[in-house]
Amino acid sequence: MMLNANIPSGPIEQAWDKARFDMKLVSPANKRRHSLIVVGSGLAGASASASLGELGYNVKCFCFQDSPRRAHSIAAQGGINAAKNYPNDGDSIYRLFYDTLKGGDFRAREANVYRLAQISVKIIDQCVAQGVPFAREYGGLLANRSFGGAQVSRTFYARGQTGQQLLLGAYQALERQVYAGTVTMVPRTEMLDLIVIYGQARGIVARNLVDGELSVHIADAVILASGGYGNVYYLSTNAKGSNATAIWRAYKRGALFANPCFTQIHPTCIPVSGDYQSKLTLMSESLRNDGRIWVPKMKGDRRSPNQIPEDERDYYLERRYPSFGNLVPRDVASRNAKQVCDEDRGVGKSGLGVYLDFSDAISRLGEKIIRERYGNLFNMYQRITDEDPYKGPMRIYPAIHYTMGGLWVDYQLQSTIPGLFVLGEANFSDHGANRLGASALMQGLADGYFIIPYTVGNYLAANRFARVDESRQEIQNTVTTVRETIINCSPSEAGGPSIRSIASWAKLYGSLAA
Amino acid sequence: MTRTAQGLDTAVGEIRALREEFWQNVTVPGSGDDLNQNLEKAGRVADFFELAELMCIDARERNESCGGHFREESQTAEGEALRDDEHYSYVAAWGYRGTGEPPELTKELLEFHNLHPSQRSYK
Amino acid sequence: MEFTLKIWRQKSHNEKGEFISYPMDNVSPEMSMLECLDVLNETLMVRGEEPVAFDHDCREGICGSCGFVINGVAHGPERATIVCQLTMRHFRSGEELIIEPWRAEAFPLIKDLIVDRRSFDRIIEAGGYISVSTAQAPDGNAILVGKDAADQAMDAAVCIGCGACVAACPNGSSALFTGAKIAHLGILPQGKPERDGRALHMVAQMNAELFGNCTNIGECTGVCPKGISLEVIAIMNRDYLHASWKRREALEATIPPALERNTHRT
Amino acid sequence: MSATAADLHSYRVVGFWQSTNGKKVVMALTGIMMFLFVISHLLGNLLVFAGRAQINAYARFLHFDHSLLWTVRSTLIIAAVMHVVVTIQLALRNKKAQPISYLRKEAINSSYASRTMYWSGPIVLAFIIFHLLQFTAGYIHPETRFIPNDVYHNLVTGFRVWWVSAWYVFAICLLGLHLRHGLWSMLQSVGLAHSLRKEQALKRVALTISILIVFGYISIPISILLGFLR
Repeated sequence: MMLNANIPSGPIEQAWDKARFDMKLVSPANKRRHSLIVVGSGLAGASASASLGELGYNVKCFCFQDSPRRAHSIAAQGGINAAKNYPNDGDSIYRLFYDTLKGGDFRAREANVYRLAQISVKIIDQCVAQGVPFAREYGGLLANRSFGGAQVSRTFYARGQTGQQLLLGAYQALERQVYAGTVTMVPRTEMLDLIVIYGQARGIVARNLVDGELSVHIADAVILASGGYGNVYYLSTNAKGSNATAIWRAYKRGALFANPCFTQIHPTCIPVSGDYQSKLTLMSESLRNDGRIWVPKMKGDRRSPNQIPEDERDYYLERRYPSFGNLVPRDVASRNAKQVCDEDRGVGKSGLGVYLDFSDAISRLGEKIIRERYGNLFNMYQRITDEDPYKGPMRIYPAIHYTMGGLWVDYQLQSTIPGLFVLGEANFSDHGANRLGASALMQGLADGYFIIPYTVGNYLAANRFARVDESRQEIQNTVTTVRETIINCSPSEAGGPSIRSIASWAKLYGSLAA
Repeated sequence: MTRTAQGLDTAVGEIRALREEFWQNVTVPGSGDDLNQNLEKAGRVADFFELAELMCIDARERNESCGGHFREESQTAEGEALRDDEHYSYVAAWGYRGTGEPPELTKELLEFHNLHPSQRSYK
Repeated sequence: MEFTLKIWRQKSHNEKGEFISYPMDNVSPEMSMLECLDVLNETLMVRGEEPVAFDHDCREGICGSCGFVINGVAHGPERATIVCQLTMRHFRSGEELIIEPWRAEAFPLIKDLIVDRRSFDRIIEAGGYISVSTAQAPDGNAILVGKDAADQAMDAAVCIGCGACVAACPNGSSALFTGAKIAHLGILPQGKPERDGRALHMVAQMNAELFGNCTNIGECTGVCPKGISLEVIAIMNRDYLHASWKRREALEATIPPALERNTHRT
Repeated sequence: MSATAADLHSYRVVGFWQSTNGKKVVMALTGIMMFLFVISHLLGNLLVFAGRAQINAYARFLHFDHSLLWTVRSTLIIAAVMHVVVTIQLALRNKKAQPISYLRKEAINSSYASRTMYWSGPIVLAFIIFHLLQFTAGYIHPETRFIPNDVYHNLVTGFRVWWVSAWYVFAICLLGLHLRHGLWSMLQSVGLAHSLRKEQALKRVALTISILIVFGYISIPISILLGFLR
């Protein structure tokens, strides 16, 4: 089988313009005759639903939570990149393109990454207009900070809650379309299978999580924006509900799954404290701007950090990477943390942790400035661990955070099943083998606001859609498969209490996958 | 955070065994006709079992270190990640061939016309 | 640590509920309240009993899914803390913890500790946005926003929509939630053009739902995990008064009327 | 499960009066009117310390034009009635909005005054009716004779009865409690801008005014009981 990514020929700078020019258009009057299904309501799903609704399509958006505003995009802290070059430090679309591709270790498609960098500029404008309260300078202009090893300041942020504010912006745009009647929101409903008819994705089978009812939803195209599969490790920074069911069932219906082994480990998480622990809490990478990472030089040193004299501490990142020091990319920082812990130099009760020390920064800048910069993160750390990070170092350990792999899509974000489009973390498209900080939000919104509205139109205009009757054999077979899977889990079939709870199963394979 | 061929092979076997044990023993209290959070979880866990296997197969196949994927067999003398552009500059796209069947690999070769792949270094 | 969890159990909206006590020992002080419920659910499952249903998702205090009343206080005794980040060390060992769902007519109960908060979505739907469609936006720096305004808007925008304000209010009022969105958008220059219509609409929707009225007592801000202040309610009232005062026929004509919806599940 | 938006559009504008926010504005405005009366009534009453002639002259002054007097009186009566009507309407709505009470409920941030508005209000109302019957109409004037146009006499003899004074002091204290929350709350209901710091300051101002009013009013019966005024 040959995979055709459908990348337009010619110079990369004009690829996206060319692609858009070559696309077929759906006339305004015909748009409302087309129905679309969007699965997921995070940055990608909500922005796609809103934009498609604005264009006049009939959109049904599904989420398993009680409200689209709960999607896990909300937890992103740090910021969103855009090649605006507002600080005049030499940033450009080309530089963002270069940084993203290089940061991903050259395992992503050039054309996709270039388009992402191009669109990044418009995303900020869109979000500002929606009322996202980005941080501002005193003069009223947008503020920027640097992030994740980039040498330019191109990250826009809203305190430590950028993801929340961007998601609320998209959610508000979505609710505006719900009011206008173009989008129907279907909350507390989970997609359990994809309906494929004559090789085209034509709908989904979904389960209402409140009353358990299975329902069939037919549409002209299906858009998956259901996020990544980080919970495959059980303990991750993903939300408890984040799951891969939508993309996995689509995979089983014939969509190809690309680069599943590309997962990202985030170096600054709060370490595990016991077996009961249900998830890992991430702390923004920005902490590494002022914190110094170290472990004791001696193996098995269990003294409290303040008792370890300066010359018995190993600032291993500064030692091994003199030019980047504590700011090496996520994968390098994570791997080194694991290495020192394997050498039995880890800290904390479990020995799985390294120190992130702010004492130098506090004595240099004063506690007030540190409090201004990281106050909310320090509070969060204290709330969870009951330790005061102003007095002693924090303990951190890497944790799975993001998955670069996902369903394979072409330049139009269409999977190998015609009519099945995949957006955001659910696809594999833009980050290669490693994602730069503050790029995930950018990709989700680029896909949802600025790519899918065009590419779906092209697909709808170029194809014919026969009326589909729910009683068709393919649909009934799909529903039966779903029902059987559910029955297999029910006590009436197997009988007797489970010897292991679902969570413990999850923990078991989680430890294996790691 | 680091992977070895041998470790991945073992993991695939263990995941398969665990998945079988799961399907033989899984039971969820309550019914499927009302709100049942464990039933939701059970379905998701079942999918993760299969996905975990595919992840290991993909990691086993990609015999290089790149980005978040670090294979101990492929590292520099200083213990840094070593990419293999000659053999692995592609997207590995896996296709489903049925339960228990090994998935089918299709490659999309990556071409770089504008940037030349270089090794990352943070020394 | 040891606890007795006295939890509200109710199979569905239409069935009667009751409190059931579950003794728990070996609770680690590091556990979060939700992890404590996880552990309880594991033991219930091993016994073949149905676990306690509760909404939760991100478990880092931002998605707003989780929340219940512990010993009479929404989200428990710690200020500015949501139950997923409330660790058990804040309780005394041996204590009885009474765990109840949010109780309000506008939040019909679904099961155990889960309630339906879609009335919040409908309030946002009625006008909690700035009407800008994709690709219509001017350059980000074309609109100057003073740092004070940006900070003040952010203070209101941090609302996570958990519903604790409604649950803690003896009147079941959603004034803090609605006020937070009206304040967030109204303070920013981008939101000014629609300020009147937004206030009229969102207030109308809030009143069409089964929420009570605000008596300005401040229980809501006391339990708000994000510390949103009563000021947002004053802003809502001012905007509403202003819009009602200058409401002319032309304005009325441009404003689509408020939705009145069946607030119970359909 | 979620019905489509279209079939649920049923057009009904919730007007100013129907909205809870509008009613709160009515409550605040009528509250302000009554508050102004409370202040002016206090200032007038304090003339009792200036002597019999002064306060009686003041009383005559108030009666110089009956139509004006009744305009003011009816405005106040309407204000009081509206204040009570919106309170009852809102209270009924609140009961519906929060029909199931918690097994255990703690108040963590609200003042005692704010939680007792539903009690302090009706008691003060009952007191006002009694007070009007005693000092304005003269229907109830225990133990002595009511002399129209001799306010000083009526006051002094009225408050010499210990339980009249006690009831008065008690009701005035409740009025103070009511105003302590009401004064701040009316600013909030009409949307006066404030930051958290200003909120604290406004609450302190409300408390100070309430205390001054309480002391001002109860100084009269206490002075009478202690024999300073006779």
